[in-house]
Amino acid sequence: MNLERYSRQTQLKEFGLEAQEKLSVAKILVIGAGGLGVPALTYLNAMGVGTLGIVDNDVVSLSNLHRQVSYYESEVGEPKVTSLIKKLKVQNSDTKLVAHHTFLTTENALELIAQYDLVLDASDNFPTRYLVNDACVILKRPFVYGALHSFEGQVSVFNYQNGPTYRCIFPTMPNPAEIPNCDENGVLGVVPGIIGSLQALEAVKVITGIGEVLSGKFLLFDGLSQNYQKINFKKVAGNITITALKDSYEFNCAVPQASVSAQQFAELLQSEKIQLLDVRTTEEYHHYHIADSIHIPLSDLESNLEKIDYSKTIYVICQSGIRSQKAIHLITAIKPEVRLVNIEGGINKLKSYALR
Amino acid sequence: MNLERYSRQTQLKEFGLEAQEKLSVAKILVIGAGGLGVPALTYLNAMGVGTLGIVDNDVVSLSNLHRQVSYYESEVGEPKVTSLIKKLKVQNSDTKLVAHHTFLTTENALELIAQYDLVLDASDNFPTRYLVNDACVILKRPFVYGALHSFEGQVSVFNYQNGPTYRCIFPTMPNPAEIPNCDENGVLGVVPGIIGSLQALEAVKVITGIGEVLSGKFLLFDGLSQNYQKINFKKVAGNITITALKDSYEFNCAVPQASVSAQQFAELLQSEKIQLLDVRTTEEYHHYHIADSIHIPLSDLESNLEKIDYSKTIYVICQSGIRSQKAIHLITAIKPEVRLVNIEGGINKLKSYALR
Amino acid sequence: MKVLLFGIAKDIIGASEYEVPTQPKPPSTVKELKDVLVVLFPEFSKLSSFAIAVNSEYAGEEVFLHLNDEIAIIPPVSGG
Amino acid sequence: MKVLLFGIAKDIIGASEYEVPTQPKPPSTVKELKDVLVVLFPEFSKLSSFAIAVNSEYAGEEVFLHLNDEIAIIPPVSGG
Repeated sequence: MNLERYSRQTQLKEFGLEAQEKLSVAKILVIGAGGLGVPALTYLNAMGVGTLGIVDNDVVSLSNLHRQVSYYESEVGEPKVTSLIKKLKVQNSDTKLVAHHTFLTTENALELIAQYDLVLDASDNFPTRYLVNDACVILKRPFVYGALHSFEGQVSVFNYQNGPTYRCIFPTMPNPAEIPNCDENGVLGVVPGIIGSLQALEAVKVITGIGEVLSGKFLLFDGLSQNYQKINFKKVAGNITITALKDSYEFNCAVPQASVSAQQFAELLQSEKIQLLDVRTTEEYHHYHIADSIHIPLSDLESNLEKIDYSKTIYVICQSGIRSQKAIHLITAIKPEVRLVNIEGGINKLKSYALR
Repeated sequence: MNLERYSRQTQLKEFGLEAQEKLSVAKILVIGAGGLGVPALTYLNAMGVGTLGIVDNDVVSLSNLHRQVSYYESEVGEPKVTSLIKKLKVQNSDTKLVAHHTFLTTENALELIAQYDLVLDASDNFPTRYLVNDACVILKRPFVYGALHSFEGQVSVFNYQNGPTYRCIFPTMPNPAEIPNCDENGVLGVVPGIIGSLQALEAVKVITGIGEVLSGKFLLFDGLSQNYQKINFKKVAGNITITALKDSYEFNCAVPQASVSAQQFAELLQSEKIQLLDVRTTEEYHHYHIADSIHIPLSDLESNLEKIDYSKTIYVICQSGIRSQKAIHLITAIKPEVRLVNIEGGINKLKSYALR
Repeated sequence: MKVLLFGIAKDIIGASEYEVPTQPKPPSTVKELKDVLVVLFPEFSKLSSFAIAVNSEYAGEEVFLHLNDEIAIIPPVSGG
Repeated sequence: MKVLLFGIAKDIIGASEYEVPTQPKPPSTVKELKDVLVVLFPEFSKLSSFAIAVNSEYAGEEVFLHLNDEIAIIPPVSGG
């Protein structure tokens, strides 16, 4: 361990060489190398955590760059883990960096997590979050939770010293239709920077024993107002007696739902006459819409199902691709045999292609 | 402007293309490319701020790397501005990046700041902070303040729409002896990541008009407990009528105080018999000390001045180099003619050389 | 009776704070508050899982409410 | 009378919270509180510039104190 390198933090009375030593032998697994994972890994690496594992199987895309700040324009299309490890290595050559080029699954979760002291959940979907929780409970590993929505963030440390878990505050996974998921909802670029850094801070506190760990406390951050709320919550005994993973944690992301990219759709529009259902509000529709589309706002869909021709494929669009998925769930529930296709990213993405 | 790149934030109702457009024409000047400047610049660049100026004249040092996460080991010794701009450019080639290879001074402050819409104060010393404040008040520029101490941080937006300023909460610059300064006090590596990101968030809010700007509110962050306090404070009329800078904002950083690096001192120790004054606590002294040193804890110094031989040079040491500076100030005030030499970084740094 | 809204709850109501009607009578438990919200904002009925905090404490459905309580509605969020 | 300590004030007192003695009598103004601190912790006399907040409001020396007030001592910090 190079002492000068860490001298600005080892000189802190509450930290010292002892805490630095603990970091240097710690093994932390970060699930996800996206908006939260990038700052969390970057700071854990800089501060001297000995071993960092990264679980991710995604590639860099252009729309990641506004918040996933370690990736370069030239790396669009490259695996995130590869690209991130390159930078972490030159920043701190002492860290043992372990690439896990996979998503977390029921097959690999226990084996992967068992190799680490602590898990930092930087994933972007509910199935993974519930899987991380259950695997950490089974293996008795603390995990630092962080999650985002628009301008907001949530942080807590779960399963720390037999403390409460994710299921003690959110007992069951929400249904596909109720909450935006799968990286579909937007987020202001800097919010993951704040939340991911707060996760790195809590990870360091758990490993070194300094300060007061955010266990049994759920932090709510609102960036628009910079309001911070800390909610106290208690352990629900049944949640820490899990002994096996569930068979499946999947939901709509994995459910095969036909979709086309906005670009493919733009090309389709040129060549074919298609049935397009627009489920946005009347206001949004009047502002801009595609000619010959059927307009039924999502809120009125159930009472207007007769406006659609079920003998033909139905392309469904909204502003950003979330409500259109909900519309597809709704129609599928009533008419399971109909062919429905979601337009990814909706009008926003379509416009970005058109305006380029 | 590439719309897909920013689609995850433009799809936010409160943000939209309008806010993105405002960012793309904004000019922000960041003072300091250190712990706060690195994350602030990185996120402002990723989110699409059109023009970013960077004022810094420092080079990367090894003890920066635990918190200044954009710098690589191989770049120790390189100018920070050069090294940082390299990474910002490949992350977002659309940003106009302007290098100002200088420290902010009374000579250049007004001219530099006048070229920008907003200033982000990421400096690390009081003279610069008061200079930034006064220059921004004179030029009617809002500035986003952030500052650190150990595990703590402070954030506020000053001089926003005729609102309160830095001097409305801290009217006058503290004296040299009272507050650690000049990057001498330690900081946990991730704390600047949190505070610098919060500064970037506030800068975006000021530029785009979204949310509620942290003006007239002073945020106190304590990382050890994750406690957040927001203090309301009011404008003091006299503080916004400044029309000219003061002649000088200098203090102890600039006051010539003799010092040797720990490395130089280690070599001296080998070759010469020197008078060494150790001002640490008795506990620290017993834990580890250099043979033949005079031990007087800083708190007892005034009543034990007779233990020192004033005919010889006095080398002063403490744990990290802060208390030794205070001891030098104290002795100089009483015995102005004596030759005193500070050992930079104290025992911590000395040990890091010895143990390498 | 002021309610702070987070996540999708903020999107449903369209504001970050909401003043719960106390006429003819304010909700007396967390359960009653949930029922009021569902009546006034039917989209709440689709949320199977959200937490409620009263005065910064997680609150089950049986917890009693008072006029000056600070209530927060906290749906899970998944973004990363 | 609880005081939250930040920055160098925390270092001087050696804790992040401090219970101000209220016997024989509690300080009745911010000025009196400052005087008490200087007597108990002489290093405070060297701080020329620090802010005090009472119930999350910046408070001048003339502001009156009550036993249940939440007081914070906020020295300037300079690190970056």
